[in-house]
Amino acid sequence: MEFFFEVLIGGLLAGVMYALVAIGFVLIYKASGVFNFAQGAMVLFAALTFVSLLERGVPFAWAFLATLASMVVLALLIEKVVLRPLVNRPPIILFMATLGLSYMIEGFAQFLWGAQVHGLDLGIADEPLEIRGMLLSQFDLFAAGTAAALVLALSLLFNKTRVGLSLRAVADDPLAAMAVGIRLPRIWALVWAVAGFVGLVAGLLWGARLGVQFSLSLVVLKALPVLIIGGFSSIGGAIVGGLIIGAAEKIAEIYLGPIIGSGIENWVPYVLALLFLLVRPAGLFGERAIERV
Amino acid sequence: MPHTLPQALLHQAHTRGAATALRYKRLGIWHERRWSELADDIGQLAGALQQRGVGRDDDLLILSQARPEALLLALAAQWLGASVTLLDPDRDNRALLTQLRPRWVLAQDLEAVQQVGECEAVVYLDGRGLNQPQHARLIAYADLCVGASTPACAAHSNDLAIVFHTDTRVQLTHAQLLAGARTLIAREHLGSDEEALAARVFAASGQARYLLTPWLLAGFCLNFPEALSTRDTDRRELGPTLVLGTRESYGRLEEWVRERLPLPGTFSHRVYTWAMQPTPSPVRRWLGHWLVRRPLRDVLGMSRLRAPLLVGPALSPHSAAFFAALGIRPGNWQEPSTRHEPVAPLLSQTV
Amino acid sequence: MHAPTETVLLRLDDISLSFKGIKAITSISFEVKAGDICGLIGPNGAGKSSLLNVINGVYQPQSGSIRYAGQTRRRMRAHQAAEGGIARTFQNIALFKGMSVLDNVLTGRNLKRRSSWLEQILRLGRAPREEDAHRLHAEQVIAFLQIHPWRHVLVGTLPYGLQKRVELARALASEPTLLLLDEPMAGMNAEEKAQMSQFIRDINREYGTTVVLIEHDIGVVMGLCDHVVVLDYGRKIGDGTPQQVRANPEVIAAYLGS
Amino acid sequence: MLYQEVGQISTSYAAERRTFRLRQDRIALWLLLGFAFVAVPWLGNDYWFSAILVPLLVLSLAGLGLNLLTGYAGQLSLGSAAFMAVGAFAAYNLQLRVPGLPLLVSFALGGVIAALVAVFFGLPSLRIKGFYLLVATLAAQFVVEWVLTRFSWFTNDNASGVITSPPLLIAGLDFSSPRGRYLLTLAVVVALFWLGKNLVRSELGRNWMAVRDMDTAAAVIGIRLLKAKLLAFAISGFYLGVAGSLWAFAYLGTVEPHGFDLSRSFQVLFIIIIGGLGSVLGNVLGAAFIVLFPILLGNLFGLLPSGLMDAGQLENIQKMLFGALIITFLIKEPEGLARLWQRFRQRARVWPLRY
Repeated sequence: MEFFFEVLIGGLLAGVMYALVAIGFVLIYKASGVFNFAQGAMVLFAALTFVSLLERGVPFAWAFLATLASMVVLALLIEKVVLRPLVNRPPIILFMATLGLSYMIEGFAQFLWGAQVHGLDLGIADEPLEIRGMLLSQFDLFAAGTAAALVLALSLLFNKTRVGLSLRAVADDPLAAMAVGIRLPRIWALVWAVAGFVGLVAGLLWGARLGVQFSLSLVVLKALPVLIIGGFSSIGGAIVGGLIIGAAEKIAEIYLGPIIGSGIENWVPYVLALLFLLVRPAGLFGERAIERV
Repeated sequence: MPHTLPQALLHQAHTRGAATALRYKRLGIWHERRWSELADDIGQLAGALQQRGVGRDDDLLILSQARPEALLLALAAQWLGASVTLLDPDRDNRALLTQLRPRWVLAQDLEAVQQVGECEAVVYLDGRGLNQPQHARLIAYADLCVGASTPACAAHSNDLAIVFHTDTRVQLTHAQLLAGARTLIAREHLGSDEEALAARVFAASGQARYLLTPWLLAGFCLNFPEALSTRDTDRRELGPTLVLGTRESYGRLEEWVRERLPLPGTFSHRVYTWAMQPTPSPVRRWLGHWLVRRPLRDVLGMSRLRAPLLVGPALSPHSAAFFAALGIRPGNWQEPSTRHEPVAPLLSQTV
Repeated sequence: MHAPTETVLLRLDDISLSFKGIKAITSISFEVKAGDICGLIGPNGAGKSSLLNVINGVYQPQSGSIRYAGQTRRRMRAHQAAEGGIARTFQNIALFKGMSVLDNVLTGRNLKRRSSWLEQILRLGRAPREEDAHRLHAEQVIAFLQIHPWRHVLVGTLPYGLQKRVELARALASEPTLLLLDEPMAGMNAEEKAQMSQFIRDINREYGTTVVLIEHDIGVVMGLCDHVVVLDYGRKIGDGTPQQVRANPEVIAAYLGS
Repeated sequence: MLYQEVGQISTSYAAERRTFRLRQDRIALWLLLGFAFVAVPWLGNDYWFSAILVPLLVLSLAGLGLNLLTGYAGQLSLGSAAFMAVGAFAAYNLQLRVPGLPLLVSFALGGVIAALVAVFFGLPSLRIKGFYLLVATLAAQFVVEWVLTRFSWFTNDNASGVITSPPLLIAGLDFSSPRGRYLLTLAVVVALFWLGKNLVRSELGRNWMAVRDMDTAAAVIGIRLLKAKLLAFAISGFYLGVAGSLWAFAYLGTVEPHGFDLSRSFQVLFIIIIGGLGSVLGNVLGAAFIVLFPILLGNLFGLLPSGLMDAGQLENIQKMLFGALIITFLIKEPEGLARLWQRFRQRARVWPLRY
């Protein structure tokens, strides 16, 4: 039993990491209805930039700020070059555009900083910590803490600031929002920038976990099932989804792995997500629209 | 040597019964009738008309656009020695009709039927809206000739064949029509291999004189477009060798082209004007022909056009110049058009 | 299609429909006689479209029953409706934008299709003959509604009025027994309206098709319909011949008056 | 423009319906086929056959497979590579375990098995749409890849988990030479394209487009959504499966499950974006683009002084340009190369007029 809980909590903590990536998705989906496949590429870009700056002797804080700045620039570029020309196109087109985008960003990141693997040390000792006889990774706890802080910050941004207000307006009804004089492009740029920031945080944590390398951009594939379970449009959902996926994945790995073989963590989340879909076609928290004809 | 229109028809049925006489586009595809079939149909229709009391010295009034059925029924009436009066269904003929008091009428649709007053029998083509309240005098074209047998052809060469009420009353006998047609055929060298397009108001005397009668005499193929609104696309599909138009219809066609021309200032517009100008240089003529004039004739459906005919007043200088540049010089019926080779590059300028 | 033997083709019994607790239709009952043209009128949001959606199974009512062509059902399923000969046009045109006029009309024939898709792609067996037959029928409908000049044009590129006609053609191609028209003349000028109502009358006469239509132009409705049903806030407030309805004080108060 | 349309009339629906109504188009098609089947085998060299033409053909077939599902039936999918893999491994095992089974038959059966798998993963498509469906197909991608690597039975317990092409013998003829592989691929692809063209012009094709354009209306006129969608998955799966077999046997010769990973799915998706959604010809154009573009780029950089640009960088630049191209296409010409061709053709038909 002890062991089960250990696995479970380990999974939940890992799930937080998924949630981090998923949140970036949700932000953009809420604000611009874009299913942003490039989120993973943004994570990679952020982490790679940050690490390379560190390696070139830039102090941590400055590197962080510089990276953040670059993410904002990236966001502005995307809004101008990609989103604006594609406004009111069918979602599938926008999705495909983000596919292209992710190619561009990945290519660019590696073109700039090279393709070799970088280690990233955030200075958190990763020896397991014993709590009530359960061994938990300090790093995971730290990650969870960061994630919690991030979510708190975001919810403040959304619920307490004017920007947040207009953002929710846009999310609810873009046309109405425009009618009351909210400038969509600015909101989009902002949201992408925030998503970039989330990506940066996720990038640092993931980078510290796996080393900063191309495969980072694949975390996007982990985030998809999370979104399905949580629903595309709910941050809370993203977190819950992340936790569920993380836990399920770990448990499957430990208890199912020995029976049917290793490497199942790649698809277990998807199968899980599918099962969810068949029960709730719009995810746990996503709201379902009535079809008007 | 036929003396009446029905005779001409029978002659064609006899000599080239298997050749295509009539082609009309309906429900999206072209339907064809051979001369022999045509003769049988018309014979039957004549029988049907006879059953309903049509005889010599009678008159069948036709209120219809140029449609094969109208043409067939007209010939059927003439077969019996009766004459045919053609009215334009798009005009308001009420006054005229009250004065004419026709006994037998072919009406294309409900509107036309409503124009007609009391009479022996009205044959209609498009039954829409006519099915429910059945008048005894109303007969659908489709069930006109059930069980009708072909009577002997009773037309004489100086019987009245067609009557028009365009501005003045115009009467034409079989003999007159055939005589006119013969000169036309001779001057235009019309053969049995022509493809003629009948895209005009039926009730125009020119149509009967210079298209329908020559058709019966020379035995070429007469084509009807699906509708007046689609005659341009249909013409392109068909590629007639013989067309009959008025100043207006040629003008309309030129207008149709003008509004679709490349916008001034563009390269293609420069190419177009360059190619359309008459020029002595054979090279330039050749280039212009292949780059612009030939394709343009094709788009107009005129790349096979050999005998463009014009009835009524001459073309406006504008359209005349335009068609001349394409090697198309519509011959007015007083002095028939100069003959044109299909599209031999150099000729198309020199003629 | 000829009207079935029983004179009442469609009967709605006490139909109620609500979305997330919001009532759209409250216990509505009425009959449509075979061969009639029946008009549904009422202010916006009176539940007219919802009612059509219930009749052809796009929406499922919470209570009540539908009797159609001698069969009583708790609810109608979309494909049941289609197979039962109910065709439909929509308020905001629901054509297949990526297809030509002809193809749109041909989709209306899909229920009459017998040959399997394998026969079709291999062009074997009955498939080609069947394709011809359906093409012929589609062409007849196209000719009937006079849209032949646009046969091969993408519907997306046609003007609004024509699109409405194409949608009607698609519905007609399925040889319907009951034709549901949701504002067939919305946004048309007087001339187009006259033409469209002529088409509807002709369809009703020529094919004996029963028609239920929603229309705001009272003049048109009174001229066209044998029978009018008036809705207001999801309730039925009037039902009868145009004259009766025009006389009905409640109707005048609720609708015609305003 | 240079050819005359005049006088080409249809007197029957069959004639009016034919795929290439204009005589000139039919002639051009036959010339093209003649060129591909007769001239190319003599002109081309081994490099062209095995490095350009064969992959081009196979990818256009895969593109058609996905286009049927996404471009015509409107069902988004990222599982293409998985279905290709199923086809390839099924065909391999059929050849291996069913002695004397003709090669083409095992290709076809491989396609059928891929179709079944596709239908299984397409089942959710009734309840879920758009991006949610994407996840279902991604699941296919990962599950299939895992199963094929996990159970060595599929690779006949090959130590390095790869499958190797059986001898390409058809009716005693050996097609193993580059030229032979090209001809084999060409024949299969042409046949399947012909069927595909018929398909999209048939009732089923119309129903698919109806479902794509407006599914409520489609249901209202009596189209069975589930049947239409599942058939789309099945037929798309079949095409992809056959493409997979060709990819494994006619192109690579040896392939491991990871040869059919997610990036392959993306590749196929890009083919149909660039080529044109809802077009048959577009798949060939798109595939040609995808195959030729990197080669072109490679040669271009080959001109640069050596050492200035290493292979890795070249790859990165390729990626960037590719992404950029995708976006440009989506912005400028969402209907892809096929649309450009159509527009040119239309313009040529009415030249010198504008419309």
